[in-house]
Amino acid sequence: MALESLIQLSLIILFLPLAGFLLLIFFGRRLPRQGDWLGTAMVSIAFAASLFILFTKLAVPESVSAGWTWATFGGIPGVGEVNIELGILIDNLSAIMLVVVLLISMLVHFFSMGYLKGDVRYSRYFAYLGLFTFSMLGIVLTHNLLMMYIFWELVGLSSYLLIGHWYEKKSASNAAMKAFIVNRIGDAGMFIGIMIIFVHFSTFSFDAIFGALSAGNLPFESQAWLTAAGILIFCGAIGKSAQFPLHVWLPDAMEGPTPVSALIHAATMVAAGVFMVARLFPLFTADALLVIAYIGAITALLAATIAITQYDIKKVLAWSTISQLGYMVMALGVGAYAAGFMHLVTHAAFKAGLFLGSGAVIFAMHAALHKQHDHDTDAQDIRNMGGLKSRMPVTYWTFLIFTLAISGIPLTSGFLSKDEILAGTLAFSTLNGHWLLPLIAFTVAGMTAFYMFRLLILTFHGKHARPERLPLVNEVPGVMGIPLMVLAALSLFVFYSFNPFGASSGWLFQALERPLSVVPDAVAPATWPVLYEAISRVHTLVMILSIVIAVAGLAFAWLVYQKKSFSADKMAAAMGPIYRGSKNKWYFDEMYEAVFVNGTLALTRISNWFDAHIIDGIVNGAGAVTLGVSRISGWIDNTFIDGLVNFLANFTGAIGMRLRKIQTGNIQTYVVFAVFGFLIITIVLLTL
Amino acid sequence: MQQFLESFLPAGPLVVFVFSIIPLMIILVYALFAIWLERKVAGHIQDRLGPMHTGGWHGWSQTIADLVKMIQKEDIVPAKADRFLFKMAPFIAFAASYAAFVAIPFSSGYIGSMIDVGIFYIVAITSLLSVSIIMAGWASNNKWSLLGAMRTAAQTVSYEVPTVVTILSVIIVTGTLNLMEVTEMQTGNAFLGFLPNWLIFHSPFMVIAFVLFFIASLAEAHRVPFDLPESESELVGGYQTEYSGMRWGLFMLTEYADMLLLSLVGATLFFGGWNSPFGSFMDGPVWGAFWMLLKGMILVFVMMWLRWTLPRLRVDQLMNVCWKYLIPLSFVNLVLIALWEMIF
Amino acid sequence: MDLFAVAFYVFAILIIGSAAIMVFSRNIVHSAFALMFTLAGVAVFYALLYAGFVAVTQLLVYVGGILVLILFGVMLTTRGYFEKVRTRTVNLVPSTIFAAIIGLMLIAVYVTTEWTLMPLEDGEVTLTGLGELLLTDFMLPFQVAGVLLLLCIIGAVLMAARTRHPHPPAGKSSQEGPGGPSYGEGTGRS
Amino acid sequence: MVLPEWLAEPGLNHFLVVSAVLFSLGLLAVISRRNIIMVLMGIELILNSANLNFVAFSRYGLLSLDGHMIALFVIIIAAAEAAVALAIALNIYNQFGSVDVEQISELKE
Repeated sequence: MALESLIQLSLIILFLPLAGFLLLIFFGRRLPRQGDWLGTAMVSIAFAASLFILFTKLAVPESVSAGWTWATFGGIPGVGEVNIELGILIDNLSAIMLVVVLLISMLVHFFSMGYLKGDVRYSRYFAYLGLFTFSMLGIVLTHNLLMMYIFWELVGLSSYLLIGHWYEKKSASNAAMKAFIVNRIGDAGMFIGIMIIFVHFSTFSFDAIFGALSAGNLPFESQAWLTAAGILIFCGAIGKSAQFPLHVWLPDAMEGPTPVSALIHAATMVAAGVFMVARLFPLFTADALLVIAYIGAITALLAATIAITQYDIKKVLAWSTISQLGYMVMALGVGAYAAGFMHLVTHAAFKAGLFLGSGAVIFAMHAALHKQHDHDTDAQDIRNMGGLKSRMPVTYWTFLIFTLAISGIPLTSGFLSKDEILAGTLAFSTLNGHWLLPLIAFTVAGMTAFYMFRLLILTFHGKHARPERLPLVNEVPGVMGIPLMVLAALSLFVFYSFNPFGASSGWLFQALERPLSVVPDAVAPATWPVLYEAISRVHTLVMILSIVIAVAGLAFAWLVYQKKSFSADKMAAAMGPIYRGSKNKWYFDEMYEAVFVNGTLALTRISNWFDAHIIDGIVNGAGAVTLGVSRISGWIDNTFIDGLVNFLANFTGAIGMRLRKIQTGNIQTYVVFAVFGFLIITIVLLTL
Repeated sequence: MQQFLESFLPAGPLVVFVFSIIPLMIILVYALFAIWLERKVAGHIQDRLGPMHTGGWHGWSQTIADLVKMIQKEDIVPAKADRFLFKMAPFIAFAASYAAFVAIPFSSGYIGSMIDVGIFYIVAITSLLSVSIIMAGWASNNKWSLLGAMRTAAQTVSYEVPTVVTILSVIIVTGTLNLMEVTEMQTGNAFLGFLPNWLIFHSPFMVIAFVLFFIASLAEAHRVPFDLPESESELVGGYQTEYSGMRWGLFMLTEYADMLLLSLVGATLFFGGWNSPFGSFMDGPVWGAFWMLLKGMILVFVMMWLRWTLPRLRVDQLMNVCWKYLIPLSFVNLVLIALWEMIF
Repeated sequence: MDLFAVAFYVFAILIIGSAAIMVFSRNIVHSAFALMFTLAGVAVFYALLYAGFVAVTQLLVYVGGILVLILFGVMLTTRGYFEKVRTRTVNLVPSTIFAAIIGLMLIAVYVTTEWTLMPLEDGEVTLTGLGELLLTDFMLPFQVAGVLLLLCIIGAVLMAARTRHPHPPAGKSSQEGPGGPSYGEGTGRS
Repeated sequence: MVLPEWLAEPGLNHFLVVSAVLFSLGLLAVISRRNIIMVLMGIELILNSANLNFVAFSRYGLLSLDGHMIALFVIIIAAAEAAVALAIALNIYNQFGSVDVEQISELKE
C-alpha cells in the first residue's frame, strides 16, 4: 500500500466520528437503542483502520504529509504570498497516538453502554463522545499550527459538553464552566505564541517553520523571542494537560460521567498537551525546556501530595493523573522525548483502566445503595467501601494490575516508561546540575505507589463499612468488564518491549526517535547522544532505586491500611498543617478565589471609588465654575436673546397648533397631501 | 381550416363566427353523450343497467329529455340573493371553461388560435372558474353555497400548483408552450419502431408526471374523489344549491367541459394529441380530430370509472394530499426530468 | 374602423366602466367582482399591445390569485357574510374633484407630449426573447423576486396563522355604544 | 359612419388616456374609501394603470421588451404585496374587529 493512500485512510478515520456525531445529534433519539451502536461502530471501524495505519507506517521510516490550501490572501506587500493550509501529517508519533486515542475511545464507548444505560440524554452522550474523538484526532493528524489550534478549541468545547453532561447538577455545570475558562487562559497564551510564529514566518505548517528555523531564521532575529514563543505555546499545554498552576479544573471535571473521565484523563484531552509538546519538540530552546521540566516536576509533586489524602475514589485518580502528566511533561522537558511519550501511551492504558474500574465500583455501589434505598451515602467515597474484592473479582484483579502498573512495579508497562523517565531526569541532572528534578521524581514515584495502594486496599480489602450492604454489591456486566480486561492486558510489559527491565530495546522506543532540535546551537538542549550516554551510565542505579522506592511505598501502604501497624489518623494528626493543606489541595481554589476573583472585585471597587471621588470631583468642580459663568450669561440670555426666541417660538407654535390638525393619523389624508404636492410641483414645472 | 371556411362562406365575420363556435358544438354534443355515458358507466359498475327506456337503444335520448325538462323549468332566483351576480355567475363559469378551448389543437387542421403561450393561457383562463364559483356561492346568500364556494376556490387554487408544475416538466422536454408544436413534436414512431413517439414514453419520469397531472386534474375538475365543492351529502350541492333550471344546466355543462378540457390537455401533453397511434396509418386532419377526441374520451371514461371506485376525501385530507404529497412530488419530478433532459 | 379599433373601444369602455363600478359601488363584494372585469380587460389590452405573455400572466396572477385572495379577505373581514358588506365612502365629492383634476392633468400631459415612436412589428415579441432577457439582463431582479415571494409566503402564513385574539362577536359591539370601536383583548388600553 | 382619424386609429395616446383614467379612479378609491381592502383594490388599479403604460410604451415607444419585463415584475410584486397586505388586514380585523382605516388610528395618540 502506497504511503499516500494512508492520507485518504486517515481522512476517513478523522471524519467517521464526526459523521457519527452528526447522525446521532440529529437522528439519535429515533434510532434503535438510541444509536449507541452507531457511535461505537464508527469508532471501532476507525480503530481498525488506525491499526492498519500504524503497522503500515512502522514499516517505513519516512513520514507522509499532504496539505490543501484553505484560504489564500495573495501577495501582501513586505510579506509575500500568504496561504493558509489544512493538512495531514502521519509519522510514527501521530500513528501511535491515533491508535491510543481510538483504542481508549472505543473501550470507553463500550463501557458507556453499560454505565449510562437509561440516561436521559443517552444518545446525545454518544454524539458528544464522537465529537470529542473527532477533535482529538484532528489535533493528532494535523500538519499545521492553525488547524491544531482549531481542534484544540474543539476539544475544549466537547470537554465542556461532556463534563456538563448532567448539567442539572449545579456542581457539574460549574465544573464544565471552570474547565472551559481555565483552559481559555492557557489557550490565550498558546494563541499569542502561535501568532508570534505566524507573524514572522507567514505560515502555520510545522515543516515550513522547522525548515526556516534550522536555516537560522529566528523570529524577529532573536533567541529570546523563540524562547518566549515556545513557553507561550506551552501555556496551551499547561491548560489542557492540567499543569501547575492551571491544574485546578481537572479534579472538578470528575463531575462528568466516569467513562468521560477515563476518556479525558487517559487519552484525549490531557494527552493533547503532552502530544503538542512532543510534536513541537524541535522548536523549544533549552531555556524553554527547562521551564517545561520544572513546571512538570512541580505539578507531579504537588498533585501527588494532594492525592495521598483524598477520600473520593475519582478524586484520587484525578490527582494521580495530574501527577503522571507532570511526569510526562518533565520527561519531555529534560529531553527524554521517547520516555515521556511512551509514558503517555502506557499511562493511557492503565489510567483509562483505573477510571473504568472506579466507574465499575461506583456503578456497583450505586446499585447496592439503590437497593438499600440509601440516597445519602456517597457512592464514591472509599471510606464507605472495603472488602469489595470478593464481590467484584474481575474489577479487583484488573484494578490490581493497573495499580501495579502506575506504581512502577516490574513486569508492568508502567515500570518501563517510569524507569526511563527517572533515568532521563537523573541523567539530565548529572549534565546540568539540576538535582531538584530527580529528587522530586523519585519522591513522587514513592508517593504514587503509596497512595495508589491506599486506594486499592481501602476499596477492595478489609471489611466493608456496612457489612450488610456487601452482598448487594454485584459484579458489573460483561460490556463493562471486557474493556477492563483488555486494558489490563495492555498494561503488561510485553506489548511495549520484550525486555521487562528496559524499554529502550522495545519497538515503541525505537519508533519514537527524538527529532533533531532546530534551534540555534547556542540555545539548543543537550543532544540525544549526549543524554543517552548519561542515561546508560545511570540506568542500572535508577532501576534498582525505582524498584526499591516503589516497593517501599507499597509496603508502607500495606502496613498502614492493611495491617494497621501505624494509625493513619495519628500520622495525619502528627503532620498537622501539612495534612490539612494536602487535604484541601493546598488551597489553590481558595487562593485563586482570593487573588483573582476577589482581586478583580477589589480592583473594580477601587476604580469605582476613583471614579466616584476623583473624576467626579473634577467634573463637579468644573461644573460649579461653569455654573457661575452661566448664571451671568443666563441673565443676558433671559432678557435679550429669549425675547427674540420666545417671539419666534410663539409664532411657530401658533402656526404649528393650526398645522398639526393635518396630522390626522389617516393614511388617506397623507396620500391626498402627497398627490397634491406632486400636483403643485408638476404645475410649477409645466408653467416654467 | 379558416381558408377552407372562407372558400364557401360569404362574409368575413361569419367565417370568424363559425370558426369560433366549432368547439361549442363539440362540447354540446359531447356533454349530451358524456352524461348518458356516465349514467351507463355508473349503472354497469353497480351491476344495474342505467337508463333504458327513453329513446330506443339503451335509453340513448335520456339526456335530451332531461335537457328539455331543464329548459322548461322556471328560472328561480332566491329572494335575498344578489340578483345580478347570481344570474351572471354560470355564464362566466362556462365562458372561462370555453375560452380555454381556444388553445387546444383538435387536429392538425384546426386550432382556435396559434398563440405561443398556449398551455399557459389555458392554465390562466381556467382560474377564472374559481372566481365565478365564489361569485355563485356568495350571490346565492346561502350558508352551504358559500362554504362550498370557498372550498372550491381553495381547492382550485391549491391544485393549480401541482398541475402547473407537472405541465412545466413537460414544457422542459418540449421547449415550447404552443400545444400545436407540442403535438407536432410527437409525430411518428420513434421507439423500437412501433411505440409511438409520445411524450409519456419519453422517460420513466414522464409516467410519474402524467399520474400527478391526472390526479391534480381530477381535483381541478372537481371529480371524485375530490368532489368536495358539490359533495351533495355534506353541502347539499355546494355552490349550486340555489340554482335550478338552465342556470344549473350551465354549471353541469361547465363541469363536463372542464373534464373534457383537462383530458384533452392530458392527451395532448402525454399521448400525442391528434397523432395516430399507428404512425402514418389513419393519419390526416379528420382522423386527427377522431384520435384527439378518442384519447380525450378515454381519459374522461377513466374519470367516470374512478367516481364509482374511490370514496370521497375529507377536506383536510384533500389539502394534505395536495400540499404534502403532490406538490413535493411534482417538484422532485420536475428536477428529475430536467436532469434527464440534461443528461440524454 | 377595423377589428382592432372595435376591440380597443369595447374593452376600454369595459375597463373604465367596471373600474368606476368598483370605486363607487357601496357593496364591497360588487367592487371585487367589478375589479375582475377591469383586470381581465387590461389583460385584453396587453394582448392588443402584442404582450401575450404579460396578458396571460395578468390573468393568472391577478384574476386567479390576487382577486381570489381579495375575495377571501373580504369574506373573512366582514361580520356576518351577507349583511354588513357595505362600506363607507367619505368626502366623495371633494375626492372625486381632486382625482378628476389629477386625471385631467395626466391626460393633458400625455396628449401634449411629443412621444418618440418606434412601433414593434407583430411577431417581434416572442417568448424566447422574454426568456432570454429574464436569464441575462434581468437575472438579478428575477432571483430577488423569487426570494421576495418566498419571504412573502412565509411572512403571510406566519401573520395569518398567529393565534387569534378573541375578537368580540358581531352582536356585542353595538352594545358598547355607537362609534367607539370595540377593542380585542391585549391591545394595551388600560 | 365616418370617424375622425384620431378616433379611428387607436394609438399610444389612447392607451395612455385609458391608463390615466384608471389611475385617477384608483386614486379615488384609495382616498375616498374607508375599507382597507378597498384601498388595496385601489392600489391594484393604480399598479395596473402603470403597467398599461409600460406595455404601451414598449409597443409604441422605445422601451422594447424591457417594458414587458418590468410589467411582469410589477405583477409579481403586486402578488406578494396583496398576500402580505391581506394578512395584515386579517390581523387588523382580529385586533380591532374592523377594517375601517379611520378606526385604526392607535398610532395617532
